[in-house]
Amino acid sequence: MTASQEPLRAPGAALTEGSSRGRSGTKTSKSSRPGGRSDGLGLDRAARLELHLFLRLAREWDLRFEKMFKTGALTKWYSSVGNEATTVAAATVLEKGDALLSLHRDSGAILRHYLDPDQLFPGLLPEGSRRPALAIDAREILHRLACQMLGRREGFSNGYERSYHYGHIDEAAGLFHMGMISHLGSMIPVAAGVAFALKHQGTDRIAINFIGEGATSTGDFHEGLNMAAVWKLPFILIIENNQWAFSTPASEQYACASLAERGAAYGMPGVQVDGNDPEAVLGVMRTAAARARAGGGPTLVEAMLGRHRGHSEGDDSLAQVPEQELAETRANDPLDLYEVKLLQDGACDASHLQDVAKRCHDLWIEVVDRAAETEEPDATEERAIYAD
Amino acid sequence: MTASQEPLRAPGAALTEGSSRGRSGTKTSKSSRPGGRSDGLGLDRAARLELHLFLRLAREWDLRFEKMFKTGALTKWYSSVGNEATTVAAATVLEKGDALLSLHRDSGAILRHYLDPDQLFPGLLPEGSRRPALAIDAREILHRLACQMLGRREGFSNGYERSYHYGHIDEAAGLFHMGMISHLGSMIPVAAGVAFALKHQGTDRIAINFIGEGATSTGDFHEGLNMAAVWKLPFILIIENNQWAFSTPASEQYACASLAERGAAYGMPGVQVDGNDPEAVLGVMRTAAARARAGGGPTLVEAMLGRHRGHSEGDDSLAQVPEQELAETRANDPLDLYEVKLLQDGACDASHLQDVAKRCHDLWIEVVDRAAETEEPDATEERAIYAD
Amino acid sequence: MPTDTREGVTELSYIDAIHHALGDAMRADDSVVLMGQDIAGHGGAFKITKGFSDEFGRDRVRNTPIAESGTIGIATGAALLGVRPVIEMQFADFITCGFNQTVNVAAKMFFRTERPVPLVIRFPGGGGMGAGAFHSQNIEAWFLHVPGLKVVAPAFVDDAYRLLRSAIEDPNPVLFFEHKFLYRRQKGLVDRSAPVPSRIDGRGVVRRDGTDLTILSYGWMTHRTLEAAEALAALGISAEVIDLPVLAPLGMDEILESVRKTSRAMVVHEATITGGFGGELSARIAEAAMDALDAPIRRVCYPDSPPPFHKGLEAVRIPDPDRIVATAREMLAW
Amino acid sequence: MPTDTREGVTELSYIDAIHHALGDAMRADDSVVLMGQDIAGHGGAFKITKGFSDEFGRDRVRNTPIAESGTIGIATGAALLGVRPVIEMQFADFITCGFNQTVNVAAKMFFRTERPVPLVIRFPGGGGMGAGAFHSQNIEAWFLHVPGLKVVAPAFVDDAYRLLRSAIEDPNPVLFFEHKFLYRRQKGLVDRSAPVPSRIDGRGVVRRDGTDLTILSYGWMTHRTLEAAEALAALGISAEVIDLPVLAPLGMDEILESVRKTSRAMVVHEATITGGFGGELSARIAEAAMDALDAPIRRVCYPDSPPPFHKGLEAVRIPDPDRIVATAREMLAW
Ligand SMILES: Cc1ncc(C[n+]2csc(CCOP(=O)(O)OP(=O)(O)O)c2C)c(N)n1
Ligand SMILES: Cc1ncc(C[n+]2csc(CCOP(=O)(O)OP(=O)(O)O)c2C)c(N)n1
Ligand SMILES: [Mg+2]
Ligand SMILES: [Mg+2]
Repeated sequence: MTASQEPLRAPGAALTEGSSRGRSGTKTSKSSRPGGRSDGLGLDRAARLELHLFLRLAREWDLRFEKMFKTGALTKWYSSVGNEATTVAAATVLEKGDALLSLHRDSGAILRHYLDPDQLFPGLLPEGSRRPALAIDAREILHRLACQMLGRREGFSNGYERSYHYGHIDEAAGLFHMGMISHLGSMIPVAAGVAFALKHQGTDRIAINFIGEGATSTGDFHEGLNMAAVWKLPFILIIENNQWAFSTPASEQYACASLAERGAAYGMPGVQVDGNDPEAVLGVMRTAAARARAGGGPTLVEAMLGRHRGHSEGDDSLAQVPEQELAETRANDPLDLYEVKLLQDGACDASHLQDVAKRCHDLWIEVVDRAAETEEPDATEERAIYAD
Repeated sequence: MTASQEPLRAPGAALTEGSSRGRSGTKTSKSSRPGGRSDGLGLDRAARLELHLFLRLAREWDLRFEKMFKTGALTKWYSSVGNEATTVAAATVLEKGDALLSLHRDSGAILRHYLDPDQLFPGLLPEGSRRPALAIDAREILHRLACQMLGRREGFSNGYERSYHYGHIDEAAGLFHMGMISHLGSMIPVAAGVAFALKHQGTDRIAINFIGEGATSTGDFHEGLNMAAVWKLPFILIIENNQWAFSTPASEQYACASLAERGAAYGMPGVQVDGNDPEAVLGVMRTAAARARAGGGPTLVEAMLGRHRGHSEGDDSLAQVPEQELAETRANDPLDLYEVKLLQDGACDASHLQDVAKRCHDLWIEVVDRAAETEEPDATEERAIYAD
Repeated sequence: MPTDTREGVTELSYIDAIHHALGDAMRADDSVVLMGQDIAGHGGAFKITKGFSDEFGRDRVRNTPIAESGTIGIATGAALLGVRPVIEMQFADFITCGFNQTVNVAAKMFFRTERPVPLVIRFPGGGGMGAGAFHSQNIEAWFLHVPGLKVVAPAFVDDAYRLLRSAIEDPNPVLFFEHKFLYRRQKGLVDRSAPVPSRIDGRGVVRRDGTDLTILSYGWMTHRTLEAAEALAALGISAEVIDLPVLAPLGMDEILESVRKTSRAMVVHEATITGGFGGELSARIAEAAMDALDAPIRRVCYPDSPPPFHKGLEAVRIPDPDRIVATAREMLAW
Repeated sequence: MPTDTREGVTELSYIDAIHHALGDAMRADDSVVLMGQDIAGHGGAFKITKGFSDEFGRDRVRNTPIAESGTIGIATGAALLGVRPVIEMQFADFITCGFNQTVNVAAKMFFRTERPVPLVIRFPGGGGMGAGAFHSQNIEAWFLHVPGLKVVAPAFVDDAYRLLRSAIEDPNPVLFFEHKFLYRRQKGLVDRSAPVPSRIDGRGVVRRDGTDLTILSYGWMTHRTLEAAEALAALGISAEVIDLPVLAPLGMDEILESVRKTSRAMVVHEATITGGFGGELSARIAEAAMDALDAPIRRVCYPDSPPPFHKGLEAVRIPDPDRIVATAREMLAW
């Protein structure tokens, strides 16, 4: 249920009920998933299999790094597992020249926005209404991305910034991607500022940004959204509400019925959506993006998710999540759900799913292995603090 | 109209309609005042005349200082003219041990909370259900207050802080009053913290705080209210929405239909009230205070006001206010309205009103003249930065 | 305000110089956008942007909500795409509400991502007007401890004009400290048609030659130092006065050269002494020119207290020519 | 964590000392309340408060939303009524989001209103672990420039325990900088039953006697300085090492006495050099003891850059014993 003045109901979007707001230990949004009524969205097979490919690609990416963490090859890892349906679908609305500002669980959005699946896996996906790809060398950018995760010199930040804290801007390709700083909430005004520039410069381009439900308590959430609304900026903020912030349940984070209701507090649409359903998210995002491009201003999207992993790998924060909740969360894995749905709908057969999984798995082994062989940063190199 | 989950409708409170939200240049709340239906509140003559006395007392206080500003005896003055109905009525719910945290237009709340009218004007008010007064020497505290306004040594801050930036705490009398720092919004979490202490220490005491509509855009507004709601603090925040922040109209400050709607964004009641009607405000405040004392948590009150003066005296910010709006504002002066109403209801006659006005006027001449004769601060005195 | 006549050299007040620097930059470069509270229409708390919303439109002269953090964040984001935002803090003190955006987002962006952030934040700051604890502070030292920020604090009208133009062209976040006390009191000649450097870079500027001691200062205090130097001259003491219109980045050559010449160094600033920039300057001198020193380096600064409201209480705290003179005499007598 | 045995002297790690100081203070005084992100249940990012919500209840051990400004504001308000809040910043760096509450509300409250604010904010800070630009900063200098705050930065386990107990008793806002690198590496004996001073007050503590030069440091760097002193001793250079467990307020007597004895002063800190506290210390020495100096005062600090992520890039920036030794040798050779 949306608390916005102008309820956003994309055709077929599976909006969860505000009254069944997922809370730790209580009923979560997943249990009230109305099932993926994607018909109204008009997605063809190609579009759906593309969505699926990126869910899988993102999942395997994470699994690869989780493995490395377990073997000690990595010292820190924030998992995106469980967020893929939301992040992939959200980034699917991005076009050339749009801006992506990502957080720590958004590998799905990054991969979706950067990559042309035909470059990576020629012939894997059927022809059809797929998302136009940016003109980027997929292998090259993945290499840099993997180097970035490993802190290598060939990463986007040359080892100066950790994992998802980098920015990568390729004007020629129309790619604008800025990662996070650690201070939660801080990037919301910055993302709104990117949206401001896009509007100010006379384009119809938009900026999207992600935030966890925990970071909605920050002052910057408020200042950024309020200004975005007053200035009618082409901006979409997607709350990845996985019900937990580190070890803190949502019930200790906010007392409102849903975070989507905060849209009304800023005079923008606020919509809650089942974040485990990529097509539902896509529907909501399409409406929000169209609104933003048309000058209608920002939208707040609350995607209801489950907490599949601890805050970061190896901390024991998952221990705070009640077992029952965790079991439900796992039973509602967005990738599993989507695969079942595709099979049920006859969009593909099991061998396609296996093929995709295998290809993604192999791709990451190859990409990450190559990255792992590259040089460490050179500590004798200069790194300027000022632009000149 | 309230956007809260639990609409606060005090008996007889004159709630304005959210849809007729006052905006600069457009219809303001005043034009939709439904008139003071105070019956349900059960105020007797004594209570009403007491309310009126403090409206007048606050008004004359301001007029006195405005005059001094005009003659150059003061270099800066922020006027409370037009805010009295809201501030006086709000402070009327305060009891011994409650906390007042005031801003720059809250002389009405300060005077109401500090003073026992029987001490100042014996016999002026009828017997009846009046607000119990704190055991404070009225003359003495007014002397210090006037010295504070003039920056004198005998002021509450000994000249170290300007006008309403002082704090005055008299534990024996059950008086807790903390003024503002300049940084708008900052005192909201502090006030919530005072409420926290009152609750934590096992009392049923409450804290109230004021804020302009402009300062609702600050991060601290958000962080403070969210935490107050999550922690169910006995806290009431009253927005004095005079439609302008310095020279900036509300339309450039926020885009939501009403600020009261933000209550829902925090999971607390949010109620919009005609801030020119002291009885309506009192009704809303009584409900909010009862709720807070009973452990029900905070309330957000939006009092719709007009902008009667410039931001500070002598700046030309009033020039930004459209003439038509200013005329309407003046036609809805809360003091005038209340006097007319009291006369209409037969609660008093014109001579009482004149008597009150004269006594207040004379009181301030006396008090301020006495303060003006006191010493300037002594620059050779030590002032510690640390408590010891 | 003088009307817009860009020809030749005109006498301007400090505040008009800022007004014109902003206006001229807006005219020269469409990507310059002003943001701040009350800057459109009303023209800001000090009327510096008066008339701009009419001339440049409300798209480029934008009133913001009361949200320093949001505003700096939005400006930083916009700067990433080549917009050149110039933010007016209504008073310098309010930057504390946008501190994180300034020191963590804007300042570190280039080091982290190699993406420039051409952003200027203007700070009407400083005391002397009995404006109390939250409208009088001198807080530049916080930012001088933040790698990636440039910090400007002009004392003179021509510097105010030129450095603001340069700051707007500079591809880095520049914090521009304007002293409110100088706004209407300080006047000077400005050539608005002369080209300005496109980067902010700092070095000491000798504002008065002398031989007996070197006094470093910036902002309002440069003027009090010059007054003191005048008084010292009458006492037969020749003070060299070095003004630091740019505090970061700061080259030390001119300063060290002067100190080597005079053998004595004093720093004067209005900010509170402990942790102020005087410590940094003193340390740099003690490190690089100690052999040349004939007396201890002295600092004449605000004592460690918040600004009091009452003018009399404030006056005894702000460094004045008497204290500078007395300190110089002690140094000469050492 | 060691179990709670309050008798006699026990060996504790730095992190356990903090855990016990908090627990013992909670036991001694009902008005002590802990606030912070994830401190209940989970026990905080570093598990320092593990078990406390069970022992003291969730009323006194309070998870906060992610709202540093709101939390410090609420704590300040509560402190006005005699609650003694101890806030844990999840990482020191996040204080930038609560900067205004710290420097303008809490710090100035007593000066403005003469009402004490007994508040402690704990800062797990510092680098050395490849934690990047936002989890490694050393930002104490900002607060050393704010009148009204007390600032603590213990290097040793016993100081960590005692000073945290004192900080909680002190009626002023105390910022307590804990070094994450020391948490599990540093061990020491603590007497938890010994009485502690009820006020924070600073002076240099000689941690190693020496005659050739004085090296001042604090936090992690005190240990690197002691290592360097060891290496210097092997080279025949006798360094006196002074630790500064309290940075504000700071008495200078012990420092000046040592410098007068050794005639040489060096400051070592992990914070970036420009505007760091080393400048202040150097300036104070240059002001008060210049006559005693046989060499320039030197600072060995982090260069002016944000902390890089990669450990190798970080390692070359953090002062290490080699740099301290090399600098000392230059000073002796001067
Ligand atoms: C301003 C700030 N305060 C505290 C932290 C420490 N911190 C890092 S992640 C985190 C929890 C975030 O929770 P949420 O926003 O829900 O995102 P999630 O990790 O669940 O996706 C916290 C408290 C921070 N990064 N920034
Ligand atoms: C954080 C902060 N930013 C800016 C200001 C400057 N300022 C002082 S009052 C004011 C306008 C306040 O408007 P509002 O909150 O509506 O209160 P009103 O004066 O209308 O009662 C502004 C912008 C401030 N005091 N604090
Ligand atoms: Mg979360
Ligand atoms: Mg207002």
